[in-house]
Amino acid sequence: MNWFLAHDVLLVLSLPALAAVVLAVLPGYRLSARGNVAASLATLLAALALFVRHPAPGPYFLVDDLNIVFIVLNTFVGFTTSVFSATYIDHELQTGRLTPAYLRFYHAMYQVMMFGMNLALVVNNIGLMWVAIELATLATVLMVGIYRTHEALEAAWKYFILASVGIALALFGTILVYLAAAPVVGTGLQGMTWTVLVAHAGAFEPGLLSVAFIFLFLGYGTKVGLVPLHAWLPDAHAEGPTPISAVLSGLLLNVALYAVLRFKMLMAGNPHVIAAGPLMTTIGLVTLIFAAFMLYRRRDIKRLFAYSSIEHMGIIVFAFGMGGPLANFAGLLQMTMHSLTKSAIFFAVGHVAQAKGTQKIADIRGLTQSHPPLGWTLVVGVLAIAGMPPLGIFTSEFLLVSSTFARSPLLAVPLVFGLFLAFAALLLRLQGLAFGEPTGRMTPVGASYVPTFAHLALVAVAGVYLSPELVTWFQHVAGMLG
Amino acid sequence: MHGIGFDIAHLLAGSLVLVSLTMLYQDRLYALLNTYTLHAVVLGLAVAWQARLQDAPHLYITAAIALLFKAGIIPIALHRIVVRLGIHRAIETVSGIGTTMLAGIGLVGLSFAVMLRVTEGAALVAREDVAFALSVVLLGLLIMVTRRNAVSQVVGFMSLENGLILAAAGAQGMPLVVEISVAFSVLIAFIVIGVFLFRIRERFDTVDVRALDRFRGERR
Amino acid sequence: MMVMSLLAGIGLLLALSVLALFVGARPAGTPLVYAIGLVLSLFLLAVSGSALLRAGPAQTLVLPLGLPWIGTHLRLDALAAFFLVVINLGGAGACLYGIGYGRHAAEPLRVLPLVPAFLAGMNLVPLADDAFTFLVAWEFMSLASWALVVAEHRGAGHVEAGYIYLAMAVLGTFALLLAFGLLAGPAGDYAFASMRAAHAAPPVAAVVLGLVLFGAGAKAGLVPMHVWLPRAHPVAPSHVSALMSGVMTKVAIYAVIRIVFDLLGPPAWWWGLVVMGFGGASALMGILYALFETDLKRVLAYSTIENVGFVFAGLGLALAFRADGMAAAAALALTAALLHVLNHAVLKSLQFFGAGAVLGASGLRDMDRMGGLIHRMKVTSVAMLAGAIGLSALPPFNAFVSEWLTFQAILLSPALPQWGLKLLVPAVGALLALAAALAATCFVRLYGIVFLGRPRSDAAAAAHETDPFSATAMVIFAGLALLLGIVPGPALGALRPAVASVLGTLQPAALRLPWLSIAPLAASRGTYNGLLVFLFIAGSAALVAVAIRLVAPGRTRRGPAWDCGFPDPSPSLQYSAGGFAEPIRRVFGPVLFRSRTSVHMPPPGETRPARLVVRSHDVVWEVLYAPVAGLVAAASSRLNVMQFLTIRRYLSLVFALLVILLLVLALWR
Amino acid sequence: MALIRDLAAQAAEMALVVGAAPLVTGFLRKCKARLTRRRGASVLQPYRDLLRLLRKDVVLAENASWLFRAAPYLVFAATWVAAALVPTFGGGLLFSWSADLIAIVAMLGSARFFLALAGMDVGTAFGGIGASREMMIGSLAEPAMLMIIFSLALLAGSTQLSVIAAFMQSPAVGLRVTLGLALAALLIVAIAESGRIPVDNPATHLELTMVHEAMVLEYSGRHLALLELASWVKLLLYLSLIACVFVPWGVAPPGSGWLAHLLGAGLYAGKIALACALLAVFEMTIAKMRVFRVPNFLGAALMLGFLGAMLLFVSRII
Repeated sequence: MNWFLAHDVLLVLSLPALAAVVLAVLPGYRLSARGNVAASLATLLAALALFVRHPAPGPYFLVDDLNIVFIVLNTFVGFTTSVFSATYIDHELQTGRLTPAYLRFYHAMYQVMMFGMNLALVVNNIGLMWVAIELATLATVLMVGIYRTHEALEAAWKYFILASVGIALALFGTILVYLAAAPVVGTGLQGMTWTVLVAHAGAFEPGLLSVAFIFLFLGYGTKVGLVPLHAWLPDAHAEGPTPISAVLSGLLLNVALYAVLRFKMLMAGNPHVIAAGPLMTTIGLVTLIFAAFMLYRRRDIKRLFAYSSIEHMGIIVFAFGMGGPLANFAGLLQMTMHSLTKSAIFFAVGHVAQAKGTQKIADIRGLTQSHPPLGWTLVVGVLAIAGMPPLGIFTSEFLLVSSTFARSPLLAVPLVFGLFLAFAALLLRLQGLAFGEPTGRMTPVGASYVPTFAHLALVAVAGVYLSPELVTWFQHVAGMLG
Repeated sequence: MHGIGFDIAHLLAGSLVLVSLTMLYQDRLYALLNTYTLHAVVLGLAVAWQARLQDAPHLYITAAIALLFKAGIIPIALHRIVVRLGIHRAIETVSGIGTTMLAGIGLVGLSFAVMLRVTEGAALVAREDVAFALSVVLLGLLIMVTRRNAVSQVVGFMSLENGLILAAAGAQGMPLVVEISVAFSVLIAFIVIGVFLFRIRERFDTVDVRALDRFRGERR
Repeated sequence: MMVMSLLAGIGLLLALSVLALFVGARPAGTPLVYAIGLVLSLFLLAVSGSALLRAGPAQTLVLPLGLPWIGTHLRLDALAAFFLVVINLGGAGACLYGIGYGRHAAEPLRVLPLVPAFLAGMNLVPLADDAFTFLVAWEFMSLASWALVVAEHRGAGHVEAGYIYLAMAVLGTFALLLAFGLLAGPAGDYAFASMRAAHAAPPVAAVVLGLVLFGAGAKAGLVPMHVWLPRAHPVAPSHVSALMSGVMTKVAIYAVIRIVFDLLGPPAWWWGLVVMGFGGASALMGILYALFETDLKRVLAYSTIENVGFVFAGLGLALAFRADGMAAAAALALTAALLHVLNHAVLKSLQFFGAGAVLGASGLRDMDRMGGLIHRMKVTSVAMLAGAIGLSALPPFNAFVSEWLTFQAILLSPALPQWGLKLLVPAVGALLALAAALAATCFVRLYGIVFLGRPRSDAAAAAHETDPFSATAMVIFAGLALLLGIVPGPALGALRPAVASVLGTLQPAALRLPWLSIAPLAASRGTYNGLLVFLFIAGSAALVAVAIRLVAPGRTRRGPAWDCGFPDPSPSLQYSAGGFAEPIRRVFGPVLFRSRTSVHMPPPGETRPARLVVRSHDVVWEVLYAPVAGLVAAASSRLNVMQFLTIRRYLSLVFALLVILLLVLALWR
Repeated sequence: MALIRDLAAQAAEMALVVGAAPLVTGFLRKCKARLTRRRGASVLQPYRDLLRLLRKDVVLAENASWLFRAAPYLVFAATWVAAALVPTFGGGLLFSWSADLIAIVAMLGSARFFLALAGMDVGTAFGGIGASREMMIGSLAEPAMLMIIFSLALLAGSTQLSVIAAFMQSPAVGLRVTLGLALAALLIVAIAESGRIPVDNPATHLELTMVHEAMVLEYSGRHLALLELASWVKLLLYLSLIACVFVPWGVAPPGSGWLAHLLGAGLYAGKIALACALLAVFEMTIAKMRVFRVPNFLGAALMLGFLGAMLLFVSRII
């Protein structure tokens, strides 16, 4: 037992890795789907154990208040998505879009992806983190292209190329950080270890760190989906299997965001370095407003919500760019709520697309009439993502907008403009989807509502009540972020 | 550190930039591939020299990868692809060679302006190497965005990545260099296989408006 | 304690909406839910009423919900209690009405769970004592009402109405959010108590005022933020329309009073000017829109805008008086505004109930297809007549009292020292006078076209009386309207603590003279006694009737209509709703609505009928909203190209950004 | 004792306005006839008309509703009460404090409201014409009247008619521009409200021009009698109002003796007679307007009233 607690980090990593191997050889898609769920659940439990007791930071692994947020969120959404995925692929098999052979690959890749993301979150080494994120990216690329349709391959290709360039830029940034660190902390592993880097950040050459941050921001920002680096994101979301869309939006973006945040913390430790805040706020605002405008012309339901993810990433990056306890808190909360809500939306959307046999918004009407539970779930989800109370995102947007307005009113104006534009666009599309004379198939669809409801319930509770422990924790993290 | 060792490192890194500029100048696919082979060879030499300078034997592995994989396997594979796809005739660049070259020289200037000022604290070798590496990275990106052809874009990406390896090798005592170069090799292999598998004949430009009209339903 | 019971009531309402999810589909579910809703509303009404009459210090309660480091602050003072009374009065009426009317809902599950939720949201707003709770309740209220607006989602234009509604509501919420952000300051002190303590600097306060007027004004329906209101209010089920028009707009007025009078600190004199200006413009534009509208429920919605304008004019006056230290006059103006809030809530609920009864009986909303309903809907027609007189602000009904008080407050304003006020106040007075007079025309038109004359369609001819529950609700509200008109004293007395809690000064004592008379400041300035006027008119009418009976015992015969000797059997020859308003349109239309009239006269000898075509424009929409929508559409089309670039171009973007950032860095030091 | 005397004064006032209204109309008609060199009917002719109408049966249109039958009583009662609250020959009416000038105007508004509804009840084209036009006139005349009230109230510090009348008698008044503007506006409003030329012609049944007559077209017998009487009372009301506000001399102050009241009554009769004569001359010299030009006419009143009130607002320093 003690061994487990001491090596819990390893458990979080080894469970998905082992599962990936097992699932790759396991025959029978039902079994492998269950195995996927079981592995995800086990990882979640291990992560919760981590949450209960942080191990001391070692040379390779680091679990602190910041990344435990991400780890728990990651494993939780990973678990719920695996539950959703089990229902989803059932339908895909029936309609013949996927074959059992592909499913084996799919489940293995799912666990590889989880492994990559967990690794990126827990390692105490910027080089390894880079490797892990690359691994997760490659796994998702393969998943996006799994349908083998022309569109899916195209999307995967676009994703692959843009992500590769992003990864290359991030690596260059990582090397530069090392170069900046080496004269101070000495060469070797020391120069890439988080805890060491953060402790000595003040002594690093500020100019080099500035250049490094630009590369890192652009590199990992590509994965976050910041405009104008976002181009892969909508297509990858739209053409891959919906569970992957949920994971992409709910998790992978967060992991990349985590990397950006880590480096921002590093920058914050050095007073002479270029201010990361203005860069992040600017890019955040551009992302928000651009994505808001893009929402209006969307014809594909998954692409619509992919752009909404971009929009939210813009908000979150803006929040962290603003800094300060309130805005950082808002950013963290927004990120958590967005992960939960957006994956819930993708769960619903996946079933909607299966029920109607199409992803075209124009062909989906009157969902609340034809599929009431599904339609209303979508309504609640979209209202939540659009920032309506009493759902969680409202809380974070409330904090963000009001604190921004009090600090720098001129920034709040474009922020509110973007938020409103995005809201109006989402509402416009939502009303078309949910109301009016229903079109298309009316047959009920076998949907698993449990993951969706679980996410939305969490979001709804967070909208009216945040437990003091959570708040203290988030506040501490917000303090860490400076 | 001054002395012949530094001069050779400097020379090799500078040559890499020069070869990058030469690649920028090529408008024939075969010539581009050949130049790239040279690029990889120079990289391999540079990394090997760094291994000797820093007394870091593991860097020899990286150098070997560069020589074998990048200067050997990949160019050959790309040659075959070019032949297979029948696109050996020409590369059309987006803007004229002259403008591209000017932009390239500007980028080299930019990278020196950025780097040399900020790396004063770093060891001299690393300092020069990093500036050259940044030039190579930027030039690689420039190649990517000025070529319409898929293969030449891959070549651009690979030269970009060579710049990264140069920087990594130049950073004294940096861990994980080998792992990173391996990882990148995998990545490149993926890309090359992708180009081959998906029969991306002419360009990465298949994701264009007309194609979407046909397939996506986003524009209907 | 009272806060707790109110909270319990609100909680039960929320529980009721959950219950409605389960029982809503059954036939007995509808009356059950509404009956429970009625009981809960009456309970809340009783609690808030007793809180208002008790008039003690404000009660507060803090719950560990909402924003964690602040918690949910609740506070019940007299102002909140007064608005809670208004809300729950309307809510109780709507529930009573809904017991009968609810059966018209095609899909009860889309309505039933939302009505209690809507009520709960509205009840929570006045209780909220921190910005977060306030906005959550506020937005929850918007959300619930939006869902009700789109409840009949298959109707033409309903979904669009819902869209414009919620979009405007959210825009307004953002404005309020920014206002609270300014009030709270960078430290994020969102509790109202700390906002109250920290007075904003004048420029900041001015921005807050603007934001609040926009945010809450949009919800209240102030011109030019009103565009959603006439679209959304009519398409909801009628008892919900009554709630939205009669009650929800009042919640918005509450927000303005709470923020501007209470939280913002001492006003500058020009605030009153701005608020009054909006009020006057809304009053006139609202009633003109109403006059030119032919959809029955939209007429009522536009009339709401007019009445909100009246309230805002009163609020503006109160601000101006307060800024200049005229405490008694400020109290008078605020009393007038608050009384009008109550009066309009009663009247507009009543009118929407009536419109719902008509809709339920005939399926019609288009006035030009109605007519003669007085013969078939006896109770409804009497109740609607009361409402029509009331909304026309004629004695002896209630709205006259509040408008009379508003005019009396205006008459006190020459004492204000600022020239801007001196010039604007009479202008606003003229606008209000015009609006009041036009309101009479509007409601003559409404009542005359809908209830009088001959039926203009088969549906109208086949209409029948509404159900007893709806009728009871209407009769009660009509009685209330009359009662408030002839005995306004108790209502004014109840307003006393509310006004005092906002302004810190008491109402002028002269407001309640012996013999149930009311007067501003002093009896010598003018008095009004609704009871006596009512008795006089009723008495002399009775006297005349008796006298006539005695001297003129002639028989009464029925015969065909005389009509100057040209009786025509076709009901279409009656004046239409459009025709009735035509003289007014000729006066105001060309300027305010850019209306153009063209006559197509056939050449002599042809038998073709001449055609008169009138084209009007909703100038506010076309000038303020359509261009914005166009810009957004154009911008999104322009940007949409970004979705369809080649990978190379995307890479170019990445490259460009990288180079730009590096350049910035190179030039930075 | 005082109460009884006041009650008596109030009752006398009420009786007076009803009793004298036909006489005033008769006198006005006589003046007009004389001005056109006709002999004209007797000044008592309106009384005879009333009696004739009262004796006749009522013929109701087939689809007339209860509102149609109730309206004459309500219209008459509202007008009557309003008229009874305007001081004629004596100030300090017992019930004057139950309604100020705004309320009096509003009561007339109520009367108009019911009259217009009655016009629309039967569902004929003419009824609609009358109601529509009447409401248009009313909706412009009423704000004008309110502006006049504003002017007066600002001068006198009260909207109470008796206070205004007392103020106008006091030396504090002086000559004021505002008063002139208000008088001009009030004259226009009075003409429009009581349905005189050039706004309406009470003697016509020509469909293009009638307003009041179009609304009462379907009435007969005692109902018509009441409505006619109500319109006459309204005319008298406006004449009394002008007399009381702008020519207040001779109105017996509250609590004065019989003699003062008698004197007041005599002067009142003189004032009304003079006003009738002037009105007759005015009506003879002017042509009926097109209906759609009436708004301009009333708009002028509104502007005048507004200007008057504005001048007071601006000049007043308290």
